[in-house]
Amino acid sequence: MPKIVDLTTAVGDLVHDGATVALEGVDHLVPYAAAHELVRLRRRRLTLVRASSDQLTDQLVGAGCVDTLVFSHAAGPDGRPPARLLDALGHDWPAPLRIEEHTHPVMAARYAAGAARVPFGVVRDTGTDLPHHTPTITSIRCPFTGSAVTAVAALVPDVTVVHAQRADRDGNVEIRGPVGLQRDAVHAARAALVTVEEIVDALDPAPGAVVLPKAVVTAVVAAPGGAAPSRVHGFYEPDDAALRDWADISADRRRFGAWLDAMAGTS
Amino acid sequence: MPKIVDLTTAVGDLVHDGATVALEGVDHLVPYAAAHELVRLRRRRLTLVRASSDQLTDQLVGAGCVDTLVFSHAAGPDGRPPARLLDALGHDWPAPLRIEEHTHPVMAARYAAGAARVPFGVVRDTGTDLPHHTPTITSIRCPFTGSAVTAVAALVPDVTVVHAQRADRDGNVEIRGPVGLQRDAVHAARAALVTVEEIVDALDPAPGAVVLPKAVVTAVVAAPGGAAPSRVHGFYEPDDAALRDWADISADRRRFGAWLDAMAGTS
Amino acid sequence: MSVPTAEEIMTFVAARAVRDGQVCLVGHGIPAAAAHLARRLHAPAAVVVHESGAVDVRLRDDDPLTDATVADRALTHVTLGSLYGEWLQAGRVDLGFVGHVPGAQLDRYANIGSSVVGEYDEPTERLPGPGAAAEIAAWAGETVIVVRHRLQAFVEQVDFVTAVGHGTGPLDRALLGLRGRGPVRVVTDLGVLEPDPQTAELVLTAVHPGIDVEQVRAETGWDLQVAPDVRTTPEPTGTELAALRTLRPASTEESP
Amino acid sequence: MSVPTAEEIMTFVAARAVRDGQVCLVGHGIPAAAAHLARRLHAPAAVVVHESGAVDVRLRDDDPLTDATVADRALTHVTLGSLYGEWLQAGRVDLGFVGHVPGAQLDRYANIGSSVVGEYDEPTERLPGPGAAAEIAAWAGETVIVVRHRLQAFVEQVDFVTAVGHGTGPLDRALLGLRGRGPVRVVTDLGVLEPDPQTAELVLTAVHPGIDVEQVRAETGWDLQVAPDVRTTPEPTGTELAALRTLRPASTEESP
Repeated sequence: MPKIVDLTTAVGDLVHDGATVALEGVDHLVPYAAAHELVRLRRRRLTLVRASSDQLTDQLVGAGCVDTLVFSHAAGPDGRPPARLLDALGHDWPAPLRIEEHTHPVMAARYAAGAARVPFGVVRDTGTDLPHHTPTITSIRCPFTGSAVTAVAALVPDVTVVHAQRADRDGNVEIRGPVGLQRDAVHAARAALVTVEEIVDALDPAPGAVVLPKAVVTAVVAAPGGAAPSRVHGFYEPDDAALRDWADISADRRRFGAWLDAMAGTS
Repeated sequence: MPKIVDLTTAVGDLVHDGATVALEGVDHLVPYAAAHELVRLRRRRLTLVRASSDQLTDQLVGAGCVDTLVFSHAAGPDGRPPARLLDALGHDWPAPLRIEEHTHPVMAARYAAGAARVPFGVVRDTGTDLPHHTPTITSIRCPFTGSAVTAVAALVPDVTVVHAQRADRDGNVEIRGPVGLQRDAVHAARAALVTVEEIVDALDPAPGAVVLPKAVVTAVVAAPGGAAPSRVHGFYEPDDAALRDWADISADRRRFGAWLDAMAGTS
Repeated sequence: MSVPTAEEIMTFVAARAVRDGQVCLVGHGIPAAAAHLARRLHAPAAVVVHESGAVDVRLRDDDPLTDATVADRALTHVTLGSLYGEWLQAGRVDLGFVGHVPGAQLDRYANIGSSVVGEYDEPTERLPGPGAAAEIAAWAGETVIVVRHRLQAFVEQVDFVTAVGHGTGPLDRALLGLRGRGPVRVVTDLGVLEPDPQTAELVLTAVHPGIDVEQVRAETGWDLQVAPDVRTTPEPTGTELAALRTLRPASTEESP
Repeated sequence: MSVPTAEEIMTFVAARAVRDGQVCLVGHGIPAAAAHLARRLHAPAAVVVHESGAVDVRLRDDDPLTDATVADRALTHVTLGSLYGEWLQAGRVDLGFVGHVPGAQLDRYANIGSSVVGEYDEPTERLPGPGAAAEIAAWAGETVIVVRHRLQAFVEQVDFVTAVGHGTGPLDRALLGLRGRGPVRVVTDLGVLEPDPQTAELVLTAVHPGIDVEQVRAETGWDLQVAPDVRTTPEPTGTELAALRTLRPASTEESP
């Protein structure tokens, strides 16, 4: 596959039914365009990994794409879990949803272990009840000190999808501003799809920018505006009204159905 | 202690006899000025951590500062272990030297575990014979997959010493060019001493530069030329002749003694 | 200038918890506003680290607090792996904030339940989940919790421990191997609670202007102890309020 | 133009091992020169990653190979933790080079002993140690070893296994859980050795110009097998030599 492709080709070729797909980005660089392509292509039985699960997660869950959600926080702008997610959890609509709940730092440690291709990573035990309910985290002993620590299973997505400001024609990618979990999620994955605001002849990275070399990027898609309604540092600010309005669409199965029909019609 | 101090104060206050001291930097940003201050202050019984052990290690070992060396490669410009190191290992001169030998990646993993304050880190087993001879590395089982992996003990130096291009007056530090193990070694340490080429009012980091925030830096010392004869990207190139000439000084206890007397006389 | 909102009072009280020079880890909303307000008022050398990975954010005097200004004024950005590992877990955060989570429970020992109400597998209410609250409460030098004071939320004992505050008493943090002092202050829209030094139980130490102690008791699901010297939160001065409103011109639109 | 030195011949032979598009991990000396020479001659899309952490270094046509040009022409720099974890151990390096270590041993199964000669605790010779050789040999897709061919170094079996090549035969890498093909080529100042596909034992497949097979046998400490179609290394053309000497104008000063 050439590095620079269109969105339908990239999502279609890289994300198969049943795959483990990470879509990362919190408030900034949220890969909405790629997520909507998953909806249009009717991907099913995905394990969706999204630490900060927001409207994007809500849309994929409501559309029936997801059977397992791996997350560490799930909330819309009002601070509450979004309605499609609650409907799936509470009423199996449109399908039952299994969850795997971690903390943000555990998600980061799972990606880091995946990125280094070791089977697990180590964090310190905080006393939270979460490990009693999640099979990918457990207590072990340090072989040197004998102290108890928490082992977390490596997370290796089949595909990680992120959005970035720009890529060059070889497929090297630049992320400016907060980089979140995206760098580690890309390194952890078997394949990485990056949508970008623009493709340029040569990168001219800003101080502090993170560069993802082409060797860790499978496909690049030019998708200007592809993170709206979230923000893209240096390109656009969040569309707060659109983010708030989602609550009304999500609150109602019928209104959500209309959104879904409209989404499918735009392919 | 104020952040910006003179070299004698910084080294004198931060590095005590018997301490574990990491001095990192390979070819680039090697903290020679700080190392020579350790010699002048006659520090003793140090555990010296220096992954790529070169002339700097040779000087500290020859001067009798070190009783344990933690390293992953030890060679001068000719590719062979330097003479003062061999004299200590082979003839206990000027004192016996204990070694702890790892690979570069294991050193990096030990620093990373130290930086996160977990008691150990995990790497994959390469089949090397080294773990049979070193107590800080051992084999364990992954609690999820049952596979054998290698656990490496966290490395938390009492002090890490590095050299950098510049700091601002608050003690934030910028490293340009290759950053090696320095960033992780600073984060891993209980205290960090950074010598710099210059102190400026405000940093203006280059793209790709690494910034060490003041919160991870204990003391900054203005030491222009403080990494010579190694190189400092953007400031000076290596002094190849001086690096080669070291072999002649090191080869002979008497010549080394003269070097040591001259060094002590410059305090 | 109009009178301060409840959210603004909470922001001032939270800001007063910031001491000069501290490394503060903040998320969106009141915690971020409190830390930056503290830098403008009494703690100019506080190092503000955002949960986005923006390290040492120094807003200029006329900067509003937005994602864009935070990103632009950061000394550097780090990955979340570095933020949580090398900063928070490593003990480099002096003061961590845990922000308000709608529906979350807080109990008399300042433990937080933000995953579920009820049984984990059959919850009566599904909540947003932990974020980094467990690690902030575990590893920061001290923690300030910002939360709306409602009877439903202030429970005798959380149904599910998402984040350990003081466990079941004063020895638990040490037994669990946790670092620092844990929650030292709970800032609500009614007042301030602090753990009793002997028992670690939360005690009411201040009420906000216009609130009386009985109102606070009525919204607390355990037999709330009241400090003998319970204070009334001082009103912000006009200068203080102006400083906050430069930071958060639109804050009155949002719920605390 | 003067005739190529032994080091230059080794550099050309090592460069020919680089295929276009491969991610190559290189250290100082012949490996770095070989990878950048390959980019100029036949593999312009090779991604050269230096052990300093400089990723995707694209020297310009008239750049010499120096630490300064490598740093300036890197797409980005990564920490060594990232380089060894996320690149090498994670399997993102297609071709790794192990450079010459004076005094180090290499055995008939391409295992490397660069820590000691003799017993570990009472060595007859202390060598420099591993660097990253163990991980390069374990995790790169394939490995090229560059080494001077001397009887003392080419031993039946290494005294100490610093880095596993093919262990004790063709199944060992899989049994140990190692990735990739391991050492596929050993480039010496006398010729080229490659593992037999059946036995994994190193076999002489080429001799350099002016070297005969008996010279190579005389410097090899085991009964060296010679490929039936043993070749003579082609001399570099004038253009090739000019390209190398632009990269390494001073290379004749250094020992291979």
